Amino acid sequence: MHPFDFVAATSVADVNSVLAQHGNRARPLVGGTDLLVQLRGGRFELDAVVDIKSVPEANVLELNGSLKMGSAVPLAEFYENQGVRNAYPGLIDCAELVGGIQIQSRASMAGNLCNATPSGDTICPMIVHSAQVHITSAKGDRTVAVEDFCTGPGRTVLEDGEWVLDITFPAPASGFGAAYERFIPRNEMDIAVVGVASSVTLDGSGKIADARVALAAVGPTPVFIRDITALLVGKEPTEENFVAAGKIAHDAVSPITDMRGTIEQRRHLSGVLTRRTLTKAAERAKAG
Amino acid sequence: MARVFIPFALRKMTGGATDVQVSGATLREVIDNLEEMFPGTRERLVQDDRIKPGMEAVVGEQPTREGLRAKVSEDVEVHFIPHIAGG
Amino acid sequence: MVATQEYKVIGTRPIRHDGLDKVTGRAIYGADVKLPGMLYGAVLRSPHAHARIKSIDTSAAEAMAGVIAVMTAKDMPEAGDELVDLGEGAINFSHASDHIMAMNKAKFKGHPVAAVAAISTNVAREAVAAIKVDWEVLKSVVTVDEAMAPDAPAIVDGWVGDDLGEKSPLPNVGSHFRHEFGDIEKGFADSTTIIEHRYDLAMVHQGYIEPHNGTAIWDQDDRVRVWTSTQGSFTVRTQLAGVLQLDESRIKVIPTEIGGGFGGKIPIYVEPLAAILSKKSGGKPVRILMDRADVFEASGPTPGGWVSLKLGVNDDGKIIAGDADIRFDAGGFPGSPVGAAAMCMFSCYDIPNTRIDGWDIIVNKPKTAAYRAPGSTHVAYAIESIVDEICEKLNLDPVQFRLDNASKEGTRRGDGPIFPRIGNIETVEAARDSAHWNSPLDKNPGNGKVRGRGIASGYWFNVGLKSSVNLSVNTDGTVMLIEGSTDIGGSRTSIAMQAAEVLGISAEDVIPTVVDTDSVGYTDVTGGSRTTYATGFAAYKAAQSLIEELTTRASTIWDIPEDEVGFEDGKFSSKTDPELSMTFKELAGKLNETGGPVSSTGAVDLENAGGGFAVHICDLEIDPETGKTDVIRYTAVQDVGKAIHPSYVEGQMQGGSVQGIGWALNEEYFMNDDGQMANSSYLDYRMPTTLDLPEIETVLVEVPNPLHPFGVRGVGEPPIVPPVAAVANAIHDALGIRLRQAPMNPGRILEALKENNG
Amino acid sequence: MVDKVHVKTTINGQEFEFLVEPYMSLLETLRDVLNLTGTKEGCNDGNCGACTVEMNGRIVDSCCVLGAELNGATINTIEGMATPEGLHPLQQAFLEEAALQCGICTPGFLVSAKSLLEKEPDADEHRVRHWLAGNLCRCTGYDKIIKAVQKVQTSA
Repeated sequence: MHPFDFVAATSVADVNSVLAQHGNRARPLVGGTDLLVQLRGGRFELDAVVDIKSVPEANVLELNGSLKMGSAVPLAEFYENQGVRNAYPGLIDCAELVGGIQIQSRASMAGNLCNATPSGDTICPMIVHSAQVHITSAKGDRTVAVEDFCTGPGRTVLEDGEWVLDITFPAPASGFGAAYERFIPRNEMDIAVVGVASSVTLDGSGKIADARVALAAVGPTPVFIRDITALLVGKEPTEENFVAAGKIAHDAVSPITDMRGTIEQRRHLSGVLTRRTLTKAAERAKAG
Repeated sequence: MARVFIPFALRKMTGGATDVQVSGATLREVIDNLEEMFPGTRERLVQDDRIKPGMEAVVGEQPTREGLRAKVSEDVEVHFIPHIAGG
Repeated sequence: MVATQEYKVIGTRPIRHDGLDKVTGRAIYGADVKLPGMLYGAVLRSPHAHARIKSIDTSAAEAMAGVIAVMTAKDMPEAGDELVDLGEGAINFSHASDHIMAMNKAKFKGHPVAAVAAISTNVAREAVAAIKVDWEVLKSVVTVDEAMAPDAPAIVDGWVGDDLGEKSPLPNVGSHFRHEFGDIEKGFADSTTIIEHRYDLAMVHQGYIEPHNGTAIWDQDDRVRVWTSTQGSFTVRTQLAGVLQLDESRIKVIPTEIGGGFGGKIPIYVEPLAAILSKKSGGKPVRILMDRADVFEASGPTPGGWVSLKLGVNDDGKIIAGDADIRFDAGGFPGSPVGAAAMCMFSCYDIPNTRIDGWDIIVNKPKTAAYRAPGSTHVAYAIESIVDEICEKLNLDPVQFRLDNASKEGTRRGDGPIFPRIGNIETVEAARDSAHWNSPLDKNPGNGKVRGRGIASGYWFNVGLKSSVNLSVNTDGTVMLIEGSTDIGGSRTSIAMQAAEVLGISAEDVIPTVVDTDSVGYTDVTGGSRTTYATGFAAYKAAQSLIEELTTRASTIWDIPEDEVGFEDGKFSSKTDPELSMTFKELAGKLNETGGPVSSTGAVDLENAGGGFAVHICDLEIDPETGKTDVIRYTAVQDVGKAIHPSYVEGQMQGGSVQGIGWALNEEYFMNDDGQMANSSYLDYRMPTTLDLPEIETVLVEVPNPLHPFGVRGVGEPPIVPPVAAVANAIHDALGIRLRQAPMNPGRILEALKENNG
Repeated sequence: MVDKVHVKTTINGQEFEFLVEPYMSLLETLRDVLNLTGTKEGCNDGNCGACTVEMNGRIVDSCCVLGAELNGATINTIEGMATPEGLHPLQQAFLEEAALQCGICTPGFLVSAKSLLEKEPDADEHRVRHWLAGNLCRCTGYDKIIKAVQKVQTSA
């Protein structure tokens, strides 16, 4: 492995300074569960890694109507927070199934997002929660919607020197429900063959006011299917409508065949899991 | 006489016979006598005065641990089978 | 079901002697070896599945700071090009040498081509990355069918395989043999039901958690010391002697604790490289560790391939004809376990007319090695699936059908020999009578999923071979037991227990140690389910000699003739004077006045332990919409001879079953178009986790083995034989589809359901 | 060349101070720098759990942590599980229940299981299996491992 320097940052300015100095030869370190494995595997070389886990702003977990989650908050800390559990069951769905307990102790949703694999389990749930990514750098701050963040396998909108400081989730509207389900052949420790996150917002009459569906592992980036929103808005949350949404997902995705699954299998699962997660999201919407 | 089962690959040498009666008190004698009956068989079974590597001789029901010295009793079956390994 | 003989130690469950070190992290495994002045090795491996080495330039690596030695195949001694018996299998040292480091051509991805010793692992890896190889990439073939095509590229230059006694015209045929008994044509002519199918299996790996490793010193006197985690230190010594062209006596192999093997840690890989690098660095110790991808890509998995089987049954429900064609991919060199597969093919059944063709096919994949009952799982998948199909078609009970057709004493095996006394029928009966088989299964539990139950049988040989044990008596009445069988799963204790039983002392009072090749007599590998049987037998013999000597000592103390001293229940006593009696411990305390230390040796070279049979019952639940399959109940029934330490016998059955379940459902070498394994990590190889399994129930059928004083039979291998077929039959019971390709993963289940529904 | 990192840390209750290469994993640091070889390498990519240690109260795969991150951290490894008074009940249960065969995965399982029992002493079988799913064992089929953990739960 190419030797790199280690910087333990304690402030946003520390991180900015290291990243400004090294450009794309430096990266923030949170869980290390992807970064260190990729470095060891020779995927790319770095001259410095900067540990952001002691940066206070990257460690916030503020539930105050909306939810602000620092980029270094590990999944375990996220899902152990009772307030978060109550408010965002659709995010808990994904936080609890990334890797094993050991991985959840370290890995963060922001890290999962920045790793930008199409199969990332937490990205689609963030999309259907309409989450916003707070990007910072020595040059200033900007905000990007999660669905616009990934640009290709392992590629994101982050420019040299930029990093993710936190992610904000809007307060769940009344009548909002969300769910995530992935298909894996085992029961843990697998990468999603297909993952689907759905959210449904019901209006006072029980009709669908909004619906968002995003799919993992069926394209070069997480796939947010706006056509499903268009189909479902104004309709009843019925099995029939969710089957129709599944059909759209089935046809809209562009998966590949690889060691984890085939094109046909992934299309089929896209339809099944879209129906299932919409159903579960609607149930949660009714209950919540 | 021992009943010697001919490995399939050698059956051309035995005119297609699958098993033949061969005399001999030891495996060595049995193979020598088999060679007299069907020239060419010996070198397919023996190398450096031992059963060929990768092959085992069954005398009776079990692969013998005594090699060519194995005693061969009347009416016993003799087989030559691939060596059994394990994991 | 329980052996009648009464024992004091055998059949109990003492805590294993090495347990404390293993639960505290003190036990030293191969990667834990650290010697003064040690260098760290790294290996350059071929990135191509099949490529000729035009040139290798190591100059940049040699020039790097911290690099002490660099080697290529030119540094490997020239080894003999002939087959040599290894006790457990045979080896061609020229192939072995070329396998360890490619001379002219990489034959699989991961094939070593150069190695470096340096002052740190990181420097060694950077040096390896600086070695330049000019490759001529060749077409690769990774399946049996591709490799057998007439225009397939020849993988092993100059190789001509044997095809039924003739030279094969095909370049990649390792060998082709046939077993034929009875009248196969007539058998099928007389059959009223004939079923024929082909069953394909992917290459799979043993999956042991500890990667291969080796640490070596080659000193200026040409004496080589090697520390490694291996199933057989003596086998390593023989292989090293062949590959390094040294006398065995110049090589000392010091076995460390071993983190799993299952057959995969019988061959050597990095050990000779460490030795040669040590020699080139002036005798400094060199340690080389594989990483996980190396283990998948460049150790010895078990073959993929296919089994085509045709069975004929008559109106009486008897199988009267069986015709099998078995084709295994051997990897980059000839030598798959297709021979053993053929011998197991019909072993559970009494079939008068059989023919078995076996093909060993060279492909551009890692050279295969043994994996728990090597080859038998493949053939069981075929025959147990077809037996299930016959039972379905003829509306016969699958257990009764197995009983009616069971092999037994006197049955002729598919490869010729007659079975001695075996426990097949008892095992099937125990399955029939088990709680699991007699429990109801709700096939439609109402959660959208469906359930099914499958049953399958399996067979493995259980070999004997050579083992040595030394015993010495301490004055406190304990006994030191020195053995050469490396302990992978508690065998120290099961061997010590056999000595303890003879000596009339507790298992804890026999203190076992596994030693190096200089310190005990020759001992074959811990494999072939032989260790508790053969090394246990050696311990039994050594203990008997100890009693003989101690009897003499007692007679000295009591001043009575030896033949008046008896030994029973752990006590020496005079046959004539009831006052004269001493326990083993009491006598041990008096040895110093009787002529000093007492020690003994036991050495054996045993026949096979007689075959072992297993019957497994599997319940599973499937989501028909996704193909997701979960095993929800599983029972392993097995003829274990006599269980010395029942916990570890159960452990073997449970562990083997779970490996088989993984093989059935998800595990595979997924090869990409370039002949490379795409999933060479635990992440994507998908071995079962805790969450993927239910409790594994065990039923121990104890039919004592007449060839062993305590009735021991091997137990480690039969449990991996039935699971693939048991899962296939359960899937059929649940969904009505028959999957004939393993792994039977969710994608394949979905495909089959789709085909079934038109 | 990069500079070594100065680390002050507490391992198994004892303070350590040392220099480590910044790119070295915690696993390598424990094994090669500190000679704590009870923590094992199985995959080096966070998929087998053989290298599990407890770091600041949570279990982690030490192959996915840098040694440099130890600075200021508290680590517990297999070597700290037994005390002068005796074995941890889990260690004893693993011995009694034959919950190990080759033993290479055992340290990782013990460290993981200890953490579970401290956090969730009443975990049911499914939760025990779920918690331990990040630890692979290839010898036992897990059956006796689960039983050993449950034995400690019922005797506690």
